[in-house]
Amino acid sequence: MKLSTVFLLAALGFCAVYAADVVDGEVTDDAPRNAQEEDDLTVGASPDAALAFHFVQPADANILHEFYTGKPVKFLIGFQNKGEKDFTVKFSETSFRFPTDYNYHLQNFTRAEYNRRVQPKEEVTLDYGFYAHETFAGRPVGLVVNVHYQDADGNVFVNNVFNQTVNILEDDSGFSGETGFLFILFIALSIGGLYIANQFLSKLSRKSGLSKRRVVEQGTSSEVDFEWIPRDAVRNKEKRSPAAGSPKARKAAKKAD
Amino acid sequence: MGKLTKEEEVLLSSYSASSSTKGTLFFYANALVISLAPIYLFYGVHQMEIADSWVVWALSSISTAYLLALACKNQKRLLKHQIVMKRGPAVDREINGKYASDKKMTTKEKEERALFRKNEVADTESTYLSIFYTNTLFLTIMLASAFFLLANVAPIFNLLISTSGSAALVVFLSTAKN
Amino acid sequence: MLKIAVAVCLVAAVFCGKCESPKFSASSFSTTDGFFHYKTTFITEFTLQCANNAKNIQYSAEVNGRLIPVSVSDETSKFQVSWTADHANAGAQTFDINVFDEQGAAQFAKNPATKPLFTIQHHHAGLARKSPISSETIALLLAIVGLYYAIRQKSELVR
Amino acid sequence: MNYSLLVFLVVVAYGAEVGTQTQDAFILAHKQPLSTYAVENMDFVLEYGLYNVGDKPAHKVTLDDRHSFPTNSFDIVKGLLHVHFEQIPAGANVTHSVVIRPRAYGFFNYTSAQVTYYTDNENLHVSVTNTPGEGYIYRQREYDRRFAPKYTFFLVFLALITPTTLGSFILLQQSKSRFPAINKKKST
Repeated sequence: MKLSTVFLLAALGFCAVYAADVVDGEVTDDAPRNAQEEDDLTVGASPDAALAFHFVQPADANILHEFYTGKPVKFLIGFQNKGEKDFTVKFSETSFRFPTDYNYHLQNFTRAEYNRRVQPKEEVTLDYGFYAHETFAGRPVGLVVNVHYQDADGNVFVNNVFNQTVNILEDDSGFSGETGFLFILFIALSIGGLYIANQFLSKLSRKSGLSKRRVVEQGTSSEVDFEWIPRDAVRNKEKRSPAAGSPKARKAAKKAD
Repeated sequence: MGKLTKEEEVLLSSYSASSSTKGTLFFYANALVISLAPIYLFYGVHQMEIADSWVVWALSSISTAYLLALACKNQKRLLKHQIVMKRGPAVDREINGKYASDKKMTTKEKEERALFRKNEVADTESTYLSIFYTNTLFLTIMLASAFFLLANVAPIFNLLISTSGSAALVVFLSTAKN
Repeated sequence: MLKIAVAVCLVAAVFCGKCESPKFSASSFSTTDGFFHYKTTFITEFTLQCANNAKNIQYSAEVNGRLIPVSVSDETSKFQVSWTADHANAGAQTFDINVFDEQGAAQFAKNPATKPLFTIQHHHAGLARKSPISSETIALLLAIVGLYYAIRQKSELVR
Repeated sequence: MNYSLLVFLVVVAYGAEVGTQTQDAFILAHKQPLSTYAVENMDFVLEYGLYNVGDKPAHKVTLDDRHSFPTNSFDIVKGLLHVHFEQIPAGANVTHSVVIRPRAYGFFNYTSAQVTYYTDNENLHVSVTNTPGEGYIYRQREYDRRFAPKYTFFLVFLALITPTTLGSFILLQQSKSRFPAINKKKST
């Protein structure tokens, strides 16, 4: 007697576990309502379709459920048509949800249109990729991926293939050579610019400075400084009045103007 | 003797007016080469096809060549005077050294020779310096604008602005000096 | 009928998984462009003759400690080992591709010193990468140096 | 007696546990290009990733992509387009790469590759990879315009400008050295 009861108990346990599996992959026929909290991925919810989900990049995302901002995140969705009628996989939508309240959408990624027809007993693999924005760095986020598909006679199915919180890490990619070099080039250019600028300025100041020096040299050197007289002025002045008088008079005249 | 008396100054200035044909020839040759170089660069780097952009190339090279030659001339005129002041004594020393021995030359003739030599040296040196200065200035501005300032402007406008524009800037800089 | 054929195949695979005195000829390829491709790809194709003409063996190749399953061509009896590596660790080097059959791979998993069936050497030439310093920057720096000398000459005259 | 009971329970538990996750092998086949662009007669690398997400090994996994690259517009540099793997264990993945070279430029629709595999209970599964979709094969010239190394052109540019620029600098130095300006003497 004891043995049979135990046996009964075991069978019961077995059915319970089995039943749980069926319930947990609910097929939602009407408008896509968000899936309730499930720990592992829902597979093969609708009787004829079996779906699978797998992260391709970063490879360890399947186990660790974490990825970096700014780096591409790619995943695959497998769709198996076990029924007798064709299925058309319409699109998949991926969204970030608030970790504690999955109804609040943090970000909806652009919908991936597939429109792939899957014949009975065939399978198809669909892919999608996205970037986590920097603002999500360092905090957990709910990632939900739903696949919308339709069977031959038109009723629409939605199946959730991923519905868990993932944490997003800060991507601290180091000092890239390229930006470093731009920095050096900038420094070089600015030094060059400064040098040319002060060289240009000193030329200007030297020009104004000239008149000051002329005053200073007034008495010391008899040598005529032709710096400030434009060259052609000197020439035609000579031609105009060669017989004006002795060189001394001519020099005095020059000093006057 | 080292000082430049006014007569020498007059004589010298008459020389500088007609700078030697060799100098101008040199200017134009240099200007031509320097204006063709960026064309080749644009052909290679920005891959401008010959077929549809030879008009722009011709335009830009002619204008650049003319402007550069002009800039070189201006620069040379400015530099020549300074070089005379700088090299005068050295040339005199060389002339005196050379002709000190034979007595029959009068000091006048020696002075004449020295003056002529001074002018010749000043002319060549100022030509070289002006070409060197103008080239480097033009190339710096052109490269900076062609590959950094206007890097992602359409190649045709990039070429026109970088070559003719920089040449014009160089001319402006060369006239603005003392 | 099909099911039976497959079953036989599976069973056969298990028993005759041994290839005696393998003779192979290999040719390999690796991408050398560090800028154009996301990753560096290595592909080695080889043909294999076994004395006992063993078939349907899942060979696996060990490269730098990583076991890579070998694919078999359906048309020609060629095998292919292909793996990718990030550009960072794809410098010029020679790869030893040690090919194991199923038992060998199992043994290798336990102790890495097991002798492979045979080894293919592939020399990777290294990557041609875009140099960080672009040539126009060098040209500009040269021009600036030239300009510096020119300005120095000019300023010397004025002093 | 209770020993057999214990064993029985364990078996049931194991059966149940497997039951919930009794899944045949499930191969996801991913086809992705590893080259940034497709450029006329330049290598174009494709990587096929076969991921067995089921809990049973998959047998005789064949991958066939010959129809995607007709020989009149592509030639195969390296890699086999129609291969099979004897076995992919559960949870494992396998990558297979092929290097092709487009012969002509223009738009090209990259079709998906066919994958077939047998699960433990020997039924055949036919699967299709994702379609990389419509791509454009660039002209070699367009690619060179943006990416080919340019230093050869700069070398010729340098050769063009050095004779007059450097030449005049050297001549300048020579004439300067011939007439050293001895400032000191002039000022004493």
